[in-house]
Amino acid sequence: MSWFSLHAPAFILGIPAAAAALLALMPGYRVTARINVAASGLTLLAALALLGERPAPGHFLLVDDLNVVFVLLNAFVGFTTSWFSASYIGHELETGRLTPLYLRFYHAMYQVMMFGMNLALLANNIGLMWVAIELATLTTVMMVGIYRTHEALEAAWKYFILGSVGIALALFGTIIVYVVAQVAIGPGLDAMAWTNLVQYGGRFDPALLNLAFVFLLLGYGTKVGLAPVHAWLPDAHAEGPTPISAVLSGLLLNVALHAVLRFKMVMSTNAGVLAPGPMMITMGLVSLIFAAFMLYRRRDIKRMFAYSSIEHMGIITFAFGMGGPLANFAGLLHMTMHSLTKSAIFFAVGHVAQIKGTQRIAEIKGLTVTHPVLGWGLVLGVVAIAGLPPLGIFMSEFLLVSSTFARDPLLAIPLVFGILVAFGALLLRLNSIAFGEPVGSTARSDASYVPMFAHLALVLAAGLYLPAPLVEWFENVAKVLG
Amino acid sequence: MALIGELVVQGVQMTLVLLLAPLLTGIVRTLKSRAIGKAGPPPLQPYRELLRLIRKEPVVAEGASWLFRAAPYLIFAGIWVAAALVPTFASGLLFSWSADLIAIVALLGSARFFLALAGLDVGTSFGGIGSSREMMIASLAEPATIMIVFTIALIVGSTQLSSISAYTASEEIGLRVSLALSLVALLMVAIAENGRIPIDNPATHLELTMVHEAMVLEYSGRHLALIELAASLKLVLYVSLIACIFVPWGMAPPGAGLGAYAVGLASYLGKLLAGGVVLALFEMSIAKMRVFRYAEFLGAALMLGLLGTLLAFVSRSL
Amino acid sequence: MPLTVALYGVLGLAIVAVAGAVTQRGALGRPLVYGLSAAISATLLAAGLDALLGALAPETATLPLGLPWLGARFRLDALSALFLAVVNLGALAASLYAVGYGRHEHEPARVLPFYPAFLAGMNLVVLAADAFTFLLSWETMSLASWALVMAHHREEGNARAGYVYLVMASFGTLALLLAFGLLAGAEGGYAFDGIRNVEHAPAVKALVLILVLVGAGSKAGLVPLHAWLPLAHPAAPSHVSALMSGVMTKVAVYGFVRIVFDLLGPPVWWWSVVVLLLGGVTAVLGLLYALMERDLKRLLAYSTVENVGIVFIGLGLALAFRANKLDWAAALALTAALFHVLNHTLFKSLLFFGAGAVLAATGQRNMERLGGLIHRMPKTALAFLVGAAAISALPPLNGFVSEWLTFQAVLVSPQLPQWGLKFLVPAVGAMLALSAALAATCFVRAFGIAFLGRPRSPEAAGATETDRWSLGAMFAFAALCVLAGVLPGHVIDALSPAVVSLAGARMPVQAEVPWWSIVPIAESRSSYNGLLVFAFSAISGLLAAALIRGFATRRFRRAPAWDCGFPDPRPETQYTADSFAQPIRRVFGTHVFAARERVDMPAPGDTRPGRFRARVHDLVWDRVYAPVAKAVEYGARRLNPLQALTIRRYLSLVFFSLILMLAVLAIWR
Amino acid sequence: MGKIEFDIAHLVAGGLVLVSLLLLYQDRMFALLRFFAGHAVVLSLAVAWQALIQDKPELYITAAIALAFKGVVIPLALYRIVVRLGIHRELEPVVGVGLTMLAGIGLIGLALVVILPLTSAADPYAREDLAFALSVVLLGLLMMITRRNAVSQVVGFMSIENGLILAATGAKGMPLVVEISVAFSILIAFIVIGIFLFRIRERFDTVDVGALDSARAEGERRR
Repeated sequence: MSWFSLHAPAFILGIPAAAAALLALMPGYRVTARINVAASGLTLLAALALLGERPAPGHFLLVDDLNVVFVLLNAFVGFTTSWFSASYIGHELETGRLTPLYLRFYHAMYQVMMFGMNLALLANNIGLMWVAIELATLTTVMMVGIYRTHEALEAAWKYFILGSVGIALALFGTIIVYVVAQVAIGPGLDAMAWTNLVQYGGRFDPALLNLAFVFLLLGYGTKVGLAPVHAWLPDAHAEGPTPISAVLSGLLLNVALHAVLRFKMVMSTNAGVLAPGPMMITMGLVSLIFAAFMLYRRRDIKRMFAYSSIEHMGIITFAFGMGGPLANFAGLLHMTMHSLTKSAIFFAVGHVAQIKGTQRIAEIKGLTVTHPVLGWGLVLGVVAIAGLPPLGIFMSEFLLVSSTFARDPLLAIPLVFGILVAFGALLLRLNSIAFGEPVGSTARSDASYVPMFAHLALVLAAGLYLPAPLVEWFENVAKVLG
Repeated sequence: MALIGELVVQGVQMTLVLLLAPLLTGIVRTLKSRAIGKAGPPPLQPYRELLRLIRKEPVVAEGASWLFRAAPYLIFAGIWVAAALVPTFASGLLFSWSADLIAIVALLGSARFFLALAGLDVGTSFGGIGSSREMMIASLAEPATIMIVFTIALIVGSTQLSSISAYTASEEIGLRVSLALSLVALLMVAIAENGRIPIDNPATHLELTMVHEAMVLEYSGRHLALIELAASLKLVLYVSLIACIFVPWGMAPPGAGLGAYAVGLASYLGKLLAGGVVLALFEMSIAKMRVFRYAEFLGAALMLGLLGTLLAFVSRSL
Repeated sequence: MPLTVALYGVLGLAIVAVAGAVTQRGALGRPLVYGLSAAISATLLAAGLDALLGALAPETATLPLGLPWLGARFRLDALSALFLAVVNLGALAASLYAVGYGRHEHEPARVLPFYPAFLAGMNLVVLAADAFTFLLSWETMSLASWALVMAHHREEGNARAGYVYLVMASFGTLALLLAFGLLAGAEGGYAFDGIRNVEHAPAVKALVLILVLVGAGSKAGLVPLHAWLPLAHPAAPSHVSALMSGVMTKVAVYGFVRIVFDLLGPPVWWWSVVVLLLGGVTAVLGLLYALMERDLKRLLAYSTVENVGIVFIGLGLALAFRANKLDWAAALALTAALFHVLNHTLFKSLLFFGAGAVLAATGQRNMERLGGLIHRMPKTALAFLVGAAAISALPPLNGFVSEWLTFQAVLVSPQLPQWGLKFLVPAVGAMLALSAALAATCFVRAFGIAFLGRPRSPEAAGATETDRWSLGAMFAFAALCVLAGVLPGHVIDALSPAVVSLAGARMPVQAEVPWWSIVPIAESRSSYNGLLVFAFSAISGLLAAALIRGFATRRFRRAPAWDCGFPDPRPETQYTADSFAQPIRRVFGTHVFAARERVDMPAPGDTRPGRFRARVHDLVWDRVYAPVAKAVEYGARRLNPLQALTIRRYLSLVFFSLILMLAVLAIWR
Repeated sequence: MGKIEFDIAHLVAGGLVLVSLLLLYQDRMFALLRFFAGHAVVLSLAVAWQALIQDKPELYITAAIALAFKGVVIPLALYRIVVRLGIHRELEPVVGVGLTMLAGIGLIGLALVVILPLTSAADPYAREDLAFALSVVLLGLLMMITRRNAVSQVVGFMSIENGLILAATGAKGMPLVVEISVAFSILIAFIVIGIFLFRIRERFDTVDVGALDSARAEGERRR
């Protein structure tokens, strides 16, 4: 067991890589879809092994409290999404939106993407992490464009260009960090390792570190989907296949956020720097309020939930920007809950879009009448994402809002304002989607409801009860984040 | 033994107000007619009318419910109890502490509630007009009354009528602006509540100006008799109330002897008569208002009451 | 022990909710869910009464749920016990009522799972003893009731009602959340025990007060935060309306009392000014709104707004007295407020039950389409009449007692040292009096138009009496209305443990007063005996009846209505709800509702019909809510183009953000 | 590092900034491509000089890639695309060239203000190098947002990459990982862009991104 634990990172990276190669070679979507699920499930098992003994950090890989949270979440949502995808994607073939060849490509790319994200999370090297995020981005770009419609291509192109610029900025920031670090640590790989950066961060030149953080925040912030560098996100979510939307919102944003957090940890070891908190708080609030208003006039259901992702990433960034044990805990919890909830919502939306044959909100009405299980599942999801109890996001918003108000009332006002405005928009749309006279097809959906309800059950359970080990672990991470 | 005595006195008062009520109405009517040069009915005419009505078989409109037939008894009971609780010739009666001034006002409210419902029961337009206007008047008159009660309670420190009359009869009261204001306000409220000119004309059956008469339009026979008697009782109640609060002199103190009761009774009859005269003269010398001027009239009463309350603070703190 | 029972009860309700979700389709679901809910409510009622009347020491429990390092804390003290009893009294009656009424439900699947959840949420709120559990329960209560409001989602306007409701609920919860944030501090001391033991800065306390007024006030329906209430309460199925109006607003009052009286520590006198003003304005405006309303259930909902105002007047007075160390007076005012809480639960539930019965029998909520129901539904009419009389504060019913107590508390105001309060309190008293008088008008109108007169529609003409369960629930509450009005001293004594815990003093023990009178301060000051007034009235009425019938005649004759010689058999010629309200509209409407009347009277000889139109505006909506909605709409519209920029422009955004941040860096050094 | 080495490195890096400015100045497509080739050549010089003075022969590879790939292959490919797709030979600037130049100079000023006065601990060459690299990056971004033509945007993007490479090679002892990744990313970037251009070619008459944007089917703009 301990051997397995110690080599878990190798499995976490190796399984997707091998699966990607295998899937690229295999025809027939039914088999490849199952292999995709199996590979994701194995990755999840490997990730679970990280809960046991952890390997010592090496030059390239690192396992610590922080990234285990992310890796586990990644593997779990990756697994459930692949499950959903397996039951979902066949329909796309039937309707002719995808050809078998593209489907093959899709499954291979899915594993490449998982590989990229896991690598980005496990990397102990800022360069390696950058490469991995770039890889994940490029694969998702191709997934977004996979339907080859005007809109899909345009979204992919937008994503590609904006993502590339973002990643260029992030690279510049990374180079600056190296330049600062090599003075203190000495040239070579050591100056790029997280473990060293955090250890020697206090000796770095604060001014350059500030500059680096600006670039990193904007660069990786683009991937996180923070306004005003968010522009790729809504379209990419709206036009890509729904499982990809789920993964984008649930995972890729987190991976990018993980990068920002790592650099924030480095920053916080240095007393001389301009605190990263205010920058993150500002961007978080801007994203929150901006997305809240943008939610109102959305006509496409997936695009709307994409804006909701921007909103929540804003809240999470705000929380980490506030810092302190309570806010960091809230941020971590919020991130976890958001991933689970938002991917559940996208699963539901995927069902809806397949049933109704449209993503236009105006053409989806009265869902609880025609499809009670799906409709109420969506209601539950939206209620959860809107921060209502007894679901998990309520707990994180509770902690965040109350502690912020006690610490800095003026910051809590825009926070509450944004949350409320967004709530109004989501509820408005939920009202028309889930209730009222039904509109559109009443056909049944073939896709599996299990992933959606599994996520929602977890979110519900977390809203009422958090297991003590999880709490302790989150508290440790919160402490590390400072 | 003492209990029985007190019960007797209480019983005497209840009977007294009941018996005097039609007389006061009759006196006012006679005086009014005389003053404008008519012969007018004799003062005892209301008794005859009541007896006649009681003997007659009532005609109940088709479609009237049990409420229509029960309402007269409820109205009568409410007003009679209220009237019985106001000290007339003697204060501190056995049951006087079972309701203070606020409760008396509310009891009148109960009676009004059922009267207004009765007006709506048959489903005629006139009944509706009457109820609607009556409730509008009440919704302004009641707060005005409460403000008057406040003023008095602030000065006296009690809402018990017996305590109030004892206090105003005593020397320490002096002349107070706030009391004067509340007297004026109370008079205005009394006029409105009893449906007298300028608010309502008890003698008219001109449809568009009716209030009280419109509500009871469908009543006849013993039902009408009870309602008329209740209306008379209400007039007596208000005169007694004003007398008890503002001119309590002559009233027998609690547990007094028969002599004191006799003096109290005589002074009470005098006060009733004076009240009747004043009312007749007032009604004679003024014209009826348009319906929507009521609000201004009663609003003025409310403002006077409020002013009285505020002045009571000032004078009290001096 | 009662707390354990209560928590098991809540667990039971949660299980019933799940059972409701599972058995929704079968015929078994309704009796099962409502029967079990009633049984559990009865148990919880007993637990609450046991804790309250037994004057048990506060009981606490901590479950390993909720916030991990805190746990879910519960506490049952006198106040909680009182509200536990009130909540479950309402819940018990509503559940019994629903056993019968639920038969008319078209979509039980949308009601059965949420009803027990709603009950569970309300029970948990009054038991919670830490901020997280409190808000979790609070918002669960909102959410479950929202789902119930959306049960009839296909009816026009209900979607909007649900929307406004949940947004306002969320707004209120966020306000409470901020309040708890301040109370708990940056370290997150969310347990009530901890909050209670910390001395907070005056500014913090003031801010918390405002936030709680917003948070609890919006749930209770204080003007101007009431806008959702008349939309949402009527939209739900009637037994739920009864719960929302009769019970949920009380839970909101509980929230206010718990935080302001218990957690916040000693009050400052000016707090009471705010609370009194809000309460007074709410009381008067609520009724004026109700008087303009045609929809029977909305009328009741607006009347709830009024009653909440009365409760807050009592609470404001209690604050004023407590701030000045007049604990005995504070006890009086608080007793009045809590008494009214109980009363309102009784009669408002009763009235909503009645309105529900009418709705089920006729399919109508619009009073202009009702009429004459006293003939078709005599029992419902009787019960409704008792409720209407009680809510109009008529002696000898219960509504009068609590208003009378409030008046008595108002009369203590000269002893307050602050001049502002000396003047304000009587003015608020006038508002209270006005609202009481308007309440009578309003319920004469409601009962008179809906139940009396002649049927105004075929549905009303064909109505039939409602079922036995519903009638049982109604008459039980009607009886309680009478009982609480006739024997108020017992209620006051029962309330005293809760009052003592909050005001530090209690009213004189009423059980010792002869003849079961109530004496708030001293007998020479004021006293009231509901029993005697009741007996007296009954005796004199019966006496009169006996005399007249015995000595004159007991016969009567039916004939067409007289109507001054112009009887018109058409039901449209009756007075309508609108015409009944016309004098009030004339008097108050011009300013309060910007009411305008337009008369189009054709010249003589012109054959076109004359027209009369009256328009009233909800100024609170127009001035507060509409601008907010417009502002959000404006923001959304102005920001919307950002969705459809060219890539180059998006890059410009990136570029300018970068330049901005670099410039900040450059300047910062 | 001696004074002269430093000066030469300085000179070459400064030259790269200058070429960036000149890129900004162009209003003809082919001139733009020619100057971009020049940009790449200067970059390869800078990288080669770094390879020399840092004694890191692997950097010569980077220099060679820059020279061959960005200096020759890509300009030629873009040239062919422009010719074959019949793209306008004139660039369509959003704001006037003069104003753009002014903004460019302002950006260089900003880059210097941000980096030069602040840095004390880092070694002087890396500092200067970063300042120049930052200028190049900012100028590239400016180019991307002031040109409507997709080809010129691609050129802008690549000049950003050049700036990054300049920064990376200037950083002492930065592991090869980065250089490879940069080259790798450029490669992938180009392939994907090529795919997109190809697809876009199927559906649009021009690769003008603005035209692509205006053809969006997002109903939300039309309310």
